Amino acid sequence: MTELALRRTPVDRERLLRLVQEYGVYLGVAVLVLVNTVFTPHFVSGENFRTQAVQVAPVLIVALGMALAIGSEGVDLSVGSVMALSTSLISLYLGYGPWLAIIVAVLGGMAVGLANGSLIAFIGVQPIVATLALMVAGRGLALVLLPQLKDVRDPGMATLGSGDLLGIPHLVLIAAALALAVAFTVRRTTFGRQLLAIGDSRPAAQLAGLPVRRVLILVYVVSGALAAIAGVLATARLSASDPTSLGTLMELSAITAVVVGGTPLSGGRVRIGGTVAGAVLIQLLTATLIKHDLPPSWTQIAQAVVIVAAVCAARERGKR
Amino acid sequence: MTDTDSPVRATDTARTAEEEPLGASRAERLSALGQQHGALVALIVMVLVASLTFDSFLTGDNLENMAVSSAFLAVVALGMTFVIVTGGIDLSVGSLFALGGVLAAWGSRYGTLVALLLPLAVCGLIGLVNGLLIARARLAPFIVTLAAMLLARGILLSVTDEGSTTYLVDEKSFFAHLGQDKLLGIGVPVWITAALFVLGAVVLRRSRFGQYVYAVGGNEDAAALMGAPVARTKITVYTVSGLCAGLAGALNAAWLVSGVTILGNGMELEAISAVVIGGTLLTGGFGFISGSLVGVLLLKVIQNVINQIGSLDSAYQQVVSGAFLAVVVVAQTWLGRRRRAP
Amino acid sequence: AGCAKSEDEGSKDTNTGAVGDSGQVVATPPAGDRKTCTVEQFGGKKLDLKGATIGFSQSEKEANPFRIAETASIKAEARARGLKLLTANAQSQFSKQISDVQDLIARGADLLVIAPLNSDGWGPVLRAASARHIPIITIDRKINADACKDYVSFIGSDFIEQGKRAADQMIEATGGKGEIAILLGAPGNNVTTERTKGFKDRITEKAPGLKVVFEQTGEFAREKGQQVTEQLIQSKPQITGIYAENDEMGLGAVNALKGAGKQAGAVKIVTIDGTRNAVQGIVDGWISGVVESNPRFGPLAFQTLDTFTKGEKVAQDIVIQDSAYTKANAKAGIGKAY
Amino acid sequence: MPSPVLSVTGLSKAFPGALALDRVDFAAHAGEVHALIGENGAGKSTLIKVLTGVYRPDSGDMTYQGGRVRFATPLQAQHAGISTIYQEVNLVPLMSVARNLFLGREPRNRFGLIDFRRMHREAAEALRSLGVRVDVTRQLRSLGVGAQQMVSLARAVSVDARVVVMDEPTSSLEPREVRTLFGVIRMLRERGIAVVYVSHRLDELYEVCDTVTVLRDGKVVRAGPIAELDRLRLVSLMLGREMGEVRGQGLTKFTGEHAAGGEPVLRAERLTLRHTLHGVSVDVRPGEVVGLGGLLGSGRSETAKAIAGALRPDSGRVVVAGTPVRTGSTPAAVRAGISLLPEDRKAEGIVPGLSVRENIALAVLPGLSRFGLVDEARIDRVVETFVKRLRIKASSPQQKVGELSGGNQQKVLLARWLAMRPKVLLLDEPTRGIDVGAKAEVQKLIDELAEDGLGVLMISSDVEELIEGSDRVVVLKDGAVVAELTGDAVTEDRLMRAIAAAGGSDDD
Ligand SMILES: Nc1ncnc2c1ncn2[C@@H]1O[C@H](COP(=O)(O)OP(=O)(O)OP(=O)(O)O)[C@@H](O)[C@H]1O
Ligand SMILES: Nc1ncnc2c1ncn2[C@@H]1O[C@H](COP(=O)(O)OP(=O)(O)OP(=O)(O)O)[C@@H](O)[C@H]1O
Ligand SMILES: [Mg+2]
Ligand SMILES: [Mg+2]
Repeated sequence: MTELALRRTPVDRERLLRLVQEYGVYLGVAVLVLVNTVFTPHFVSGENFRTQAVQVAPVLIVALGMALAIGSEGVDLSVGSVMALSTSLISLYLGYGPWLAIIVAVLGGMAVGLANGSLIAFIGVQPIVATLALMVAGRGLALVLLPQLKDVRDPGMATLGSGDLLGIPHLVLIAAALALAVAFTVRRTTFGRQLLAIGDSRPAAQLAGLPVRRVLILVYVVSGALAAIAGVLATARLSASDPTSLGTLMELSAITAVVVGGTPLSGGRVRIGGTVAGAVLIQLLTATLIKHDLPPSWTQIAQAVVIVAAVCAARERGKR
Repeated sequence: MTDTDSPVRATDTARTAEEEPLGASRAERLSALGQQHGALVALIVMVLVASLTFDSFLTGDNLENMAVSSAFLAVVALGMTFVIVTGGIDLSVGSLFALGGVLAAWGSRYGTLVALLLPLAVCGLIGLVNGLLIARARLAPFIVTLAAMLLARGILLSVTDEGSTTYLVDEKSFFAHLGQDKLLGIGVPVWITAALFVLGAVVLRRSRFGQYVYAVGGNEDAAALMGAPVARTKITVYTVSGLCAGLAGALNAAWLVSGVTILGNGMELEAISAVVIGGTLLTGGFGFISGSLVGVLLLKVIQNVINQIGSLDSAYQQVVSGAFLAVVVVAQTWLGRRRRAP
Repeated sequence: AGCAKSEDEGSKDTNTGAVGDSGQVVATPPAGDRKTCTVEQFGGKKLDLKGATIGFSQSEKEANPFRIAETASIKAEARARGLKLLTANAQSQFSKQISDVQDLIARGADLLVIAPLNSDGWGPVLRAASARHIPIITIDRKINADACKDYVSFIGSDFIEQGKRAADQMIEATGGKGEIAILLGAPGNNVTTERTKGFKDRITEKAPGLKVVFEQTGEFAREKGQQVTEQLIQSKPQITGIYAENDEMGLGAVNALKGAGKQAGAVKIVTIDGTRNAVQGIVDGWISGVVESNPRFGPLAFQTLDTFTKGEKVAQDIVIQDSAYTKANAKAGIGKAY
Repeated sequence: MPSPVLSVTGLSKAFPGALALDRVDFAAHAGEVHALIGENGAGKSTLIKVLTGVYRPDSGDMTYQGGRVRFATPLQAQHAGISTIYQEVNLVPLMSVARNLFLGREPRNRFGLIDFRRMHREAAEALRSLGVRVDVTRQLRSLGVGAQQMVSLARAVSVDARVVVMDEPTSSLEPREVRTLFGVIRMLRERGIAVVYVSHRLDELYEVCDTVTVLRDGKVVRAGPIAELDRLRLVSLMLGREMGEVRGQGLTKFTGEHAAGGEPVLRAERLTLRHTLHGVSVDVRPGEVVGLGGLLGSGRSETAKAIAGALRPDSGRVVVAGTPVRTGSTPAAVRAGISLLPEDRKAEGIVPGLSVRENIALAVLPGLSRFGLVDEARIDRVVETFVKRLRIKASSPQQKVGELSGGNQQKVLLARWLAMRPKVLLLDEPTRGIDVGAKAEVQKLIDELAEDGLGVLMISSDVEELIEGSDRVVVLKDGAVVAELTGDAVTEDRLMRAIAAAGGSDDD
């Protein structure tokens, strides 16, 4: 054992840094799991993993859309409001059956995405302001549609929210499927490649004849749809439509997950695996702090520290 | 020119300002003016419409109220303008504003100096750390200041016993007077704000540091190659933004005579909106201090008008403000784009 | 003072404070024993409420049952009395509420009814109002200022008292033994602080066998309440009771318990507010008790203003008597819950 | 020989995947114009960036004015008296011309505030002395690339410098401005300033330089007086090939005439764009290379961009092979078979964060995909073909394009378009910043493409290239066609006269 360690070549600092940069977020998740395994009672249990997975699912789904927006050198601040809109629409249309309600909700999210995308692609408004405007207006709209919390008592929605398939909750299955789909889209489709090129250098992509507008609009439509799906799932889980508080600050959680996962905010690169890990990291961190009953001030400070540490590890090092 | 074999000749391309093809530069200037003063025009129109529609709008009281309550956001937006002109963003200002207020109220028991210096020191320090992480460790401003926002909230909660303690300012202290007294009928915070804006405008337009701020925002690499102290400039703007937020919080605490713990949520977005409405480009390199002031006032007047209408449901209010923001940025972007066309 | 005439359909007045009365009942001892306020003391002028303009500043969006009922009650009473009412909503932003009230004053409000978002920080508003001798009544939350000088009176519940009564219910439900958790409201909020204080004080005092082992914020929202409870029941499966500082979080906790496959009543839940959903929760057996926080301020507030403007005495602190729902009266009272 | 003002010994600098400088020795003397030459990617720009504090060297010593130094930032180098024009125009587009010129050394009044009136006056003077008359309060971005380059030059020479470094300053200058530049260089030499000059245009080197250092693959292969080396020798040193081989290939690769015929493959008709183009019409037949000549700012780039859909003309049409193309849409133009190699490679051409492979496959991607799914194997084949054919120098197809040298970036862009098999190729300064070897290859490629029946529209500030490469030259002035040279009339003399006449017609 010692001999082996001695014979090993000295660790190449550069390579180690690169590894940390690439896999730091996974490492972070591993460390948190380890710490909890040792210090948190009842942590290693199927029930607990299930809870964490179910809680992280909506955030993750939103983060997937956010990753695309960020990859295109944009950002989507309207996701939280889209969730609210989606929950309002569900309640309004539930009378026609859960499927129709879900379809309407997702269409609603796509409509907001279309508005975002049009402002960004056709008018050239900065993504952060365009989506800020829809963030404000979207929640207002959600409350206009459904002025107060309303219980959702629908067996279909209930199954969606708390049922499972082969022991895996529906929510988790859906989130996993969406993550795979988005990862596949980024890696293997023309749309994915074009999105990255646009995110890296929009003028160059434009002059190379890429359908920049179409791609950008699609990005925000997808992000809107994903946020709406997250809204549907959150509604199903809560068995209530709560347009006031559903999805508040979701945009920040999603951005954090994406960035902590190693996707640079400057666009041109999307890491879906990292995004999943980023979302899980934040979830585990919150869970740890709650389980140990630490005061809210700690939670905020710990989150700040973890975010900075993760981003620091994942950053591209200067070339000097 | 000492060289003789290159007779300098004014050819068609070498045009003096007067010989400029008029259309080009006039259109360019016009839309520059549009972008610069679009918000001002909107403000004037709003004020005109409002004063014709509501008798209670153009009263001294109402104007004074609006001035004082915009003052705090304006100071925050002032710092934000510097940050945005460098192409950055500062999401921590809302939390720093709240933290500044709490610290000022807590510190006011040890005198006005502490009440002012403590929030400035703490918020300035957080701003400095933001700047260091952004400029030296090259982390994205969005994420660094997002973390700072959480951090500041966390500190606020821990100094107020998880938010259960509200520190009060002694009504008779000099510090409280700073927030409440009037000078020539206008509140002291308004005067302070005005002074800061004049100072800020001079610094941004007329100082070398200001030039660096524009250069860093316009093209960071080029600025570095031209010898601009990029890192130092960035660190400075984030520190300034932190200081502004802290100061605004302190003044607000003096005005409210207490360190209210629930302030500042969403203030960063308000400040960003104001700056953008004022014509500053979020991409950096272009913007005005005066525009941000106009942006703040415009937001305030809109809110006031919505209140004057009175019958608007709170949900509709949000729809209206969102739509308004969209209209303004669309108009602005449209003007900006026309100008960018070759 | 006395009992306000309820405007609600078919409700009959009872002075017992029992469930079934949807209007507010004053809980404090008779007028003789407490501080009062008159127009002369306040330094204002008598006026006829009939021709007056009343400004109402609401703190949060009318999106939860409490705020909806509160605003509706004020509006209905103003309409019933034929008064001119100006309204504003601060949408949970304190700075906005300050501007809102100033705007109301600028728009010519003669009297103000304020539902404050926060107890502190009212300096600017009070200065502006007192300069014009505008009487202020605050409802549901108190302002930290001098009654009858800065404002006239406060009408509302005693949050500390609510916490204490919740503790009583918890003690009864759990038999005074076991480990309990608190789902706190939004941090930095006086309601949170006071409901926590009252609850803990009473527990320490009356039931040393009960231990508070977990306190996390659910931010007054159902979803947060559910998420926190899910974490709680895994790390502390032995928990016997959950005190939720509002109904929404309590209902979130119910969701979490259901999701974890617990039986109704396995974990005792006590909440505050008295919304219909929570009372239904008692009927269904998931919730053990709900302390009411009555939002129907309209009748009492306007009656107080009427009395005050006529020049008569009004109490500075008009603490209303909140009823409570338990297994015994839930079924009967559900129709009256808001 | 006096000791050099600036010298380095044993300087090395490695990038991940590339040893850019390998124990380089270099010395610049006062009053000397020192040429630094080498192939694309030889390490010239890297050397300059190390000298001026942009990059930190891995090893090596640097001596400046007799003392050992190491600059940590460009600012330090600047303060020490080394002023630099970097290869890519590096100014701040949103700031005014004057502010760019004076950034960091603005004239200030006694309150420490910037004295704008003085600054504008001095800026205008500085530019006028270089033959550029612009309103110095205009935003820099409203100027063409050439004029921007002149602003960089003005900035570099207006400080009190001991060493002036110029990395390919002429790449976007027109002949008249090149003359002005040479005037400036001679003046600097007379003042005893050391000038380090990088260029791929050999004629220029012989005209202004005294000494030369030749870099190849990061190593110095030759240093000495330029007079001792003839062109052929210089090229063979740069390329690392035998003299005979180089001679056999010749220096310019254009063969001249092409058998162009038939209907025009591209017809641009009366293109009009507010303030820049006034009814420009250009035809290109299959197999024909049409040159687009004119002064800076005459609207050549705009013409090309309007044809390629990157600018939406106010009126006029573009017809490709008889079918009108929707204007103002690059995807439509690309679908119709139009490809544009843009002038500003860094900002509009490459996608720096993506790999060589992705960059080459970028435009052709839909063609290499099925049902929106990318066919990796086909991409690999296409990329391999073009990396070989254009001899793109990269550590692997996975290397980020942003890390390549300028010339190789240009080749990647060419590959991107050739993979599209376009009908019409619009080339805006195709050999700008490309070394002689690569330049010859690119030129040969253009020739071959024309012979294969492609229509080529070529913009070039290099008059020689324009004359030798084009079958026909259309001369623009102020956004309008003023002359067209065909057949035997395509000579340097006639072109210069056409341009000059156009320019002089309304001279004051
Ligand atoms: N930032 C960087 N990261 C990685 N590799 C780099 C970087 N900059 C330059 N290189 C590599 O270093 C080598 C030298 O590049 P350099 O830009 O100095 O060439 P050059 O001689 O200036 O070429 P050109 O004539 O095309 O401008 C090239 O192989 C290039 O790929
Ligand atoms: N020397 C100059 N003086 C003043 N303005 C100039 C000068 N050079 C360019 N411009 C401005 O820049 C604009 C665009 O120039 P640009 O360089 O794109 O033209 P161009 O004909 O395409 O030249 P090139 O092909 O060399 O780039 C012109 O409309 C003109 O207003
Ligand atoms: Mg180079
Ligand atoms: Mg050009």
